[in-house]
Amino acid sequence: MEFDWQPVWLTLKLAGFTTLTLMFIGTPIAWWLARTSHWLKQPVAAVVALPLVLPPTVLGFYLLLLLGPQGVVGQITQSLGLGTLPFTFAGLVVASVFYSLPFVVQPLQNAFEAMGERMLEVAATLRASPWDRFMTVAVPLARPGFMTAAVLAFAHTIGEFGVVLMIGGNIPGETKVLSVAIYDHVETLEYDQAHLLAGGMLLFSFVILLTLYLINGRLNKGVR
Amino acid sequence: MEFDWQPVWLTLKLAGFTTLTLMFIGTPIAWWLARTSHWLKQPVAAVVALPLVLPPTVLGFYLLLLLGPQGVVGQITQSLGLGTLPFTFAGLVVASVFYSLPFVVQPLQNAFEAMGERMLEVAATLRASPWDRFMTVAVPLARPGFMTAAVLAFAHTIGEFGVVLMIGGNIPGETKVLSVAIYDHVETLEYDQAHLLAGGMLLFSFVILLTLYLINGRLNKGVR
Amino acid sequence: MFACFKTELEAFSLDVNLWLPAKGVTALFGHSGSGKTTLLRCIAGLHQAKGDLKINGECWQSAGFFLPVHKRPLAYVFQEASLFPHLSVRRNLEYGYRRVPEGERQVTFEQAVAWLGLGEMLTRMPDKLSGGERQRVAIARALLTSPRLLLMDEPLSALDHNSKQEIMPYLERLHEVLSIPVLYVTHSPEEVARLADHLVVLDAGRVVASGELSETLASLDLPVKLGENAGVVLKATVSELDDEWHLCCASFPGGELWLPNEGFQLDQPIRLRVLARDVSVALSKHEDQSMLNVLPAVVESVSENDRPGAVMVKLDLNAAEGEALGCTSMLARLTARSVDKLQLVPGKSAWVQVKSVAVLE
Amino acid sequence: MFACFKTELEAFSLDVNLWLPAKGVTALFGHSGSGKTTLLRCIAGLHQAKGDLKINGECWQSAGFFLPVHKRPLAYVFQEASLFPHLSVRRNLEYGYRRVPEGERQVTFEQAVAWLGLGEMLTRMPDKLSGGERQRVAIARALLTSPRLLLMDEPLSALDHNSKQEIMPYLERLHEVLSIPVLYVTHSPEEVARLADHLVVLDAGRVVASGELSETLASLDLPVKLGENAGVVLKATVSELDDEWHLCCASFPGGELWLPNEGFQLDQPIRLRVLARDVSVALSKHEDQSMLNVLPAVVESVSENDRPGAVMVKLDLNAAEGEALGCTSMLARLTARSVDKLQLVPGKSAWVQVKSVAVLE
Amino acid sequence: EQVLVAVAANFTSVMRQLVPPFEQQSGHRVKVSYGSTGKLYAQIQNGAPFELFLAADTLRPQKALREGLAVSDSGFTYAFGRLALWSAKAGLFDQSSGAEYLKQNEYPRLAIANPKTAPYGKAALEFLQQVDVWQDVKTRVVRGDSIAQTFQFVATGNAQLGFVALSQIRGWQGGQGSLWIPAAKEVPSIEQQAVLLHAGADNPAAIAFHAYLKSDQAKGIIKAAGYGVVDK
Ligand SMILES: Nc1ncnc2c1ncn2[C@@H]1O[C@H](COP(=O)(O)OP(=O)(O)OP(=O)(O)O)[C@@H](O)[C@H]1O
Ligand SMILES: Nc1ncnc2c1ncn2[C@@H]1O[C@H](COP(=O)(O)OP(=O)(O)OP(=O)(O)O)[C@@H](O)[C@H]1O
Ligand code: MOO
Ligand SMILES: [Mg+2]
Ligand SMILES: [Mg+2]
Repeated sequence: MEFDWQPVWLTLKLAGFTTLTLMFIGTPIAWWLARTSHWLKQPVAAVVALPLVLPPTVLGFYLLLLLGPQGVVGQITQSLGLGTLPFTFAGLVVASVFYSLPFVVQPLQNAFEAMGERMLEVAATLRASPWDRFMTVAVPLARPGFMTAAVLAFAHTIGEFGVVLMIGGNIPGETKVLSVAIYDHVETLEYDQAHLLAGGMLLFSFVILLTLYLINGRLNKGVR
Repeated sequence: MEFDWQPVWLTLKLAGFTTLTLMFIGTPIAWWLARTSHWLKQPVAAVVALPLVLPPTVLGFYLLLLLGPQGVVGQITQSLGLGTLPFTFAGLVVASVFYSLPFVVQPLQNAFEAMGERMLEVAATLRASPWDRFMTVAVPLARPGFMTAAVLAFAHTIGEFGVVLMIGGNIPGETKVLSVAIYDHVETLEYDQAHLLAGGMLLFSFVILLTLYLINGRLNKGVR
Repeated sequence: MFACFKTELEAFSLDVNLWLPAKGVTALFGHSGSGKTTLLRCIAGLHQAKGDLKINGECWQSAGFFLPVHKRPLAYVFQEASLFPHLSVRRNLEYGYRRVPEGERQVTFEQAVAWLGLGEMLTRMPDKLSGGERQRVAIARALLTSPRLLLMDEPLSALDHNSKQEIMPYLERLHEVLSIPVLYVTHSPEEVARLADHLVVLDAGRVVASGELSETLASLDLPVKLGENAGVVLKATVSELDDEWHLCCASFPGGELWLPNEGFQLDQPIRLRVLARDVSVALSKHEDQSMLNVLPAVVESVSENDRPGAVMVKLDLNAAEGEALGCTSMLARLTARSVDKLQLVPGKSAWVQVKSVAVLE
Repeated sequence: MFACFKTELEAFSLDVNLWLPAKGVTALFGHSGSGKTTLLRCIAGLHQAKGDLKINGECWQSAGFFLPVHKRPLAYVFQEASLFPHLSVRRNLEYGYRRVPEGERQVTFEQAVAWLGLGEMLTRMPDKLSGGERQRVAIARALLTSPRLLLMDEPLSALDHNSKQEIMPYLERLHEVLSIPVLYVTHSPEEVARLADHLVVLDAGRVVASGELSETLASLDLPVKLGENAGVVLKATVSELDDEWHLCCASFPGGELWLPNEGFQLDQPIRLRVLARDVSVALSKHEDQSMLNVLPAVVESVSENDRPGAVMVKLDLNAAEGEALGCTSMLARLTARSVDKLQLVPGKSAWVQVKSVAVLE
Repeated sequence: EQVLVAVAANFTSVMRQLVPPFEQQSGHRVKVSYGSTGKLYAQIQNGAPFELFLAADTLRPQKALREGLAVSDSGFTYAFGRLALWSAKAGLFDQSSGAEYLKQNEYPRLAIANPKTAPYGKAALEFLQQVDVWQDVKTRVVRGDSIAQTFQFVATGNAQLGFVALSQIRGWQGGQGSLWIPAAKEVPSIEQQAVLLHAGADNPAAIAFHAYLKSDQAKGIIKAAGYGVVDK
């Protein structure tokens, strides 16, 4: 049997894009949540965690409604000439981002909060603008938080399944990711293939994670 | 139509038990990971994150193999006279714990690491035994981490679906949780009921989360 | 430099209104909890208080205007360790340095490293330093931003006497090199006397004294109990060198004092400090004793001191020699019994015997 | 108390071997980075170094044995802020207090609060305190564990002079109340002289001097430059009270000194410190001057001091009155010129004029 | 007595109608566990306490019989699923123009169930190949994991049309839409079999329900829901 690499690449691409997007979206949200004392702080924090409590397929269903041609967002994307998102790779990214947001925001918010004000104040007196001190002080000090956020987001997206299945339509090469492929094998009693894929995925993920952790451990000690 | 409360209670019970169990299991693991410099540290950390990368149904499938009458663990539980875990509430808890472990370990590990040594040293010179200083210094200082861990674990268990469906078998009153119930409604095109349940669940979760966050915010400021 | 702030912190309120010289070191003195740190934070812009702030004619803060911290060309040495834990000592030092345009740099990296003796620790991480080492790095880092206002919150309190002695001259020279105002919080009267030109005393968030150092120190009713460190500061000129005995003579309106020659040049202007505890009074001039400095004076006033049995006597130096009435006074801290025995009352002539003199810069 | 440690920290190695008295305050003195904090951490058990440690006959550490930190009945005041940020001041204070069995408590909660003036801040959180306030809480918290060994790492350096003056007497009385050894790291010669009975000097991780305070201070070749603070410590007894002038007279083998009476009783034993910088020498006795204390003495030795032109003269007090040769000496720091002028050579008789005397306890 | 029945997801709503009359008549209680056929089968293999298995195909019940998980000879066909082409938008096509519309190819997305996992998907794929449309639409086909998901794709308008189960359209409360039911001889119907599992071999309730499914009353309900039944 020829091994089908497409789902593997697609999965990595999806997880990569999602993680990246999540970092860009999650960081400002987490930063705002960590620093503000606005009355909206707690409600927003609660809303961010909400996607978690819906079963993925159900979340997928609502996203389908929302992003579909009759949905609010769908109407907007259509009027912008973008078409609708479901059944596209972009749609998968949007859905995954939505679903994994809490895994990114929460650890980052904790890291930013644990940091305190002092180091940022010091940087300010050393002429660093808010953006500068965010990049050169807050981000490095919050590195364990970023690490955790990225690992959780990446791994969760790889393993994600319900939402992807629902919003992606399982189109080979476009939205058929690894998790769906394994699932298919399990459902059709092709256990051998399922074992192979799942085992490979675990091994691969283990190697990735271990490397990541080892580098991180090294960084924590060394001089930079 | 009479509203069926059973899945609601079952879900809360499952999420509660799972979160509690996770705290008891995750805390020592996170503490060990945060403090040790053993060479096994990074491999163990990677293994803890692994369940994440498998699609829930697939994970459920393997747990089923493992815990079932032919599985290694199943053989053991049977020989201990415990029967097999799948299709029981206990089985659901075990599976959920396994699946949500990284969400608990990672934030706790970060919180423990961010804390540093100093405060523990201070407590030691003030006559606090290791256990005492863990409870009176490490735990309170890691509170944001515990908070995040509990929220992620609880919410994730509520929304969890694939694993639960696989290992639980959707048996009313025993393993049919809310997420599965909503899923059933969506699958059978009973969208009204699905909307109702999903909406209720969101609202309920929002209220819970908001309350939690508000209390937490208060605690962060006030004197204890 | 003009600063005026009002702010409330739970149990504490700060309400100050200050005119400070645009040059020289101003010591900020006051009890623990009197608001020194809070005032510095307001000036730095770290604490947003209502108020006005003008430095050298530039407005940093006024009603409706607030220059953000990083745009204020100041440096701040914090009271507690404040090194970036994720950067090596070198990178800590470079942090501010790099953010200052090259043209505005007045201190080179090598200078700062040499002044504070950091050569050996450049590659180390902050958590591998001792308390004093950390503080030295923090000072160097601040200096490397070539600030136009330097705020220092007890920068030397973690240092030993020798390190202090080594660093102080650089701090002293700082405002000559950089010619900037320095606001210096300290608990050490020694540091006040040695470094400061001006003195501001805070108490419970209010300014209770503010003025030129020598005036403030000589004033008998200064509410701060300078205690052991009350004394006067004199502006003098080196008028004679005695190389055999490593001494030099410093003249000032009203007299002259011999002191150890620490490499002074003839005609060099220097500042001297004479502590009241180092001054004794005699009714005649004795030659067969070890004190080199014995000056004629007239008692100007006698006042109760901070503790019973001790008395502070203020004497005017120049009047005895019939010169124009000048301002040079001496403070002597004596026992009440001696004052009584010697009948020291205002107008009485006496000899001031000075046991030791310190040079301030 | 016996301590012997060897440990390596990257660029630094500690190698000490110490016998310390089981009572009284031992000052740990040394440059920044000389290993003072590291030594305290070894003694506390926070840093696991190879070595032996015995306190009052109890073994805390030896080859193959290591008593864990929380089982060592010691208290540690850290060099840097160390309050629990999640607990109010009251809860911080109670933390150690509650963990000590009631029967072993020697200090009450109220006492500690009163001594360190914490009454008003009990309900506040640590981040709402000023630097000095935090340090006072840390000291009180340490005292409340009624330790049998007190380790203090520059506990007073964040405090102003007045707070220091207020707290020091309590620290002084501590080893009377608790009768425990105190190991006290400080950079302040003032604190050394005032608080310490013993002195240990560290340099680059090695002990370079260790001994009784008065001996160590009087030794002319002490490698630590005590500088302005060289002097002698005398054990004396109050022999006369002069209530009119708030004075009292303290006698010791070789003479007597008048000093301010701070509420002493007749026959009370006290310790006096006379700094070399406060002593001048005359060849005859002058009555018409303000110094009360003029004592006959004989020059014992003359030695170069730390800076050119200055000389340290050691004088024996009692010999002049023909008493049994005793041990009471005085140090005088004079200019070389005066020594030459007065011809001060060993064996010469002279009058020691003491400008001020400090009482140590 | 009580019986625990594992039922293929597509049969959920019919099952809900079947249970109350049975419970009334027999006095037994029925508990139902819904899931996809593949998942239910994996669970049965691993010790699930199901007593009766209503699959969405013939493959798995037969496999259960072969592997000795079910009581031999207990397998029978309880329903025939019927495939229909459906769009949520009314007026696109009707029974007469459905085939035409499918071939005209003017829709961006066509939804079918995953042919690998769902029998309805397999049937739809075979039909598309048979009428020579497959090559043209191949790249525009989206696959629902189950027939229910496929229906959701169409119902939400994300796919313009799709092959769904006729029973779903019968049960659908939403708008009319466009419907074409291919003739039974053109498109194979999906044979759904049920077996009695060993866990229920001695349970009167299980045996009774097994029998009830074959009754005319049950057949009537099943038929009304849009399935075919075995006419004797
Ligand atoms: N964030 C805060 N919130 C409330 N009160 C505060 C806060 N920071 C300081 N205070 C209080 O304000 C007063 C002044 O504090 P500040 O730190 O300015 O004192 P300080 O003069 O610097 O004292 P120290 O010499 O001890 O450092 C203190 O009584 C302190 O308890
Ligand atoms: N964790 C560490 N790892 C490596 N080197 C260290 C570590 N801690 C301290 N050092 C080094 O050991 C030496 C002694 O440090 P220590 O903190 O004991 O000095 P100290 O005498 O307390 O100085 P200070 O008066 O400045 O507090 C210093 O040179 C310091 O840089
Ligand atoms: O009823 Mo199914 O097994 O989801 O096609
Ligand atoms: Mg302060
Ligand atoms: Mg130290």
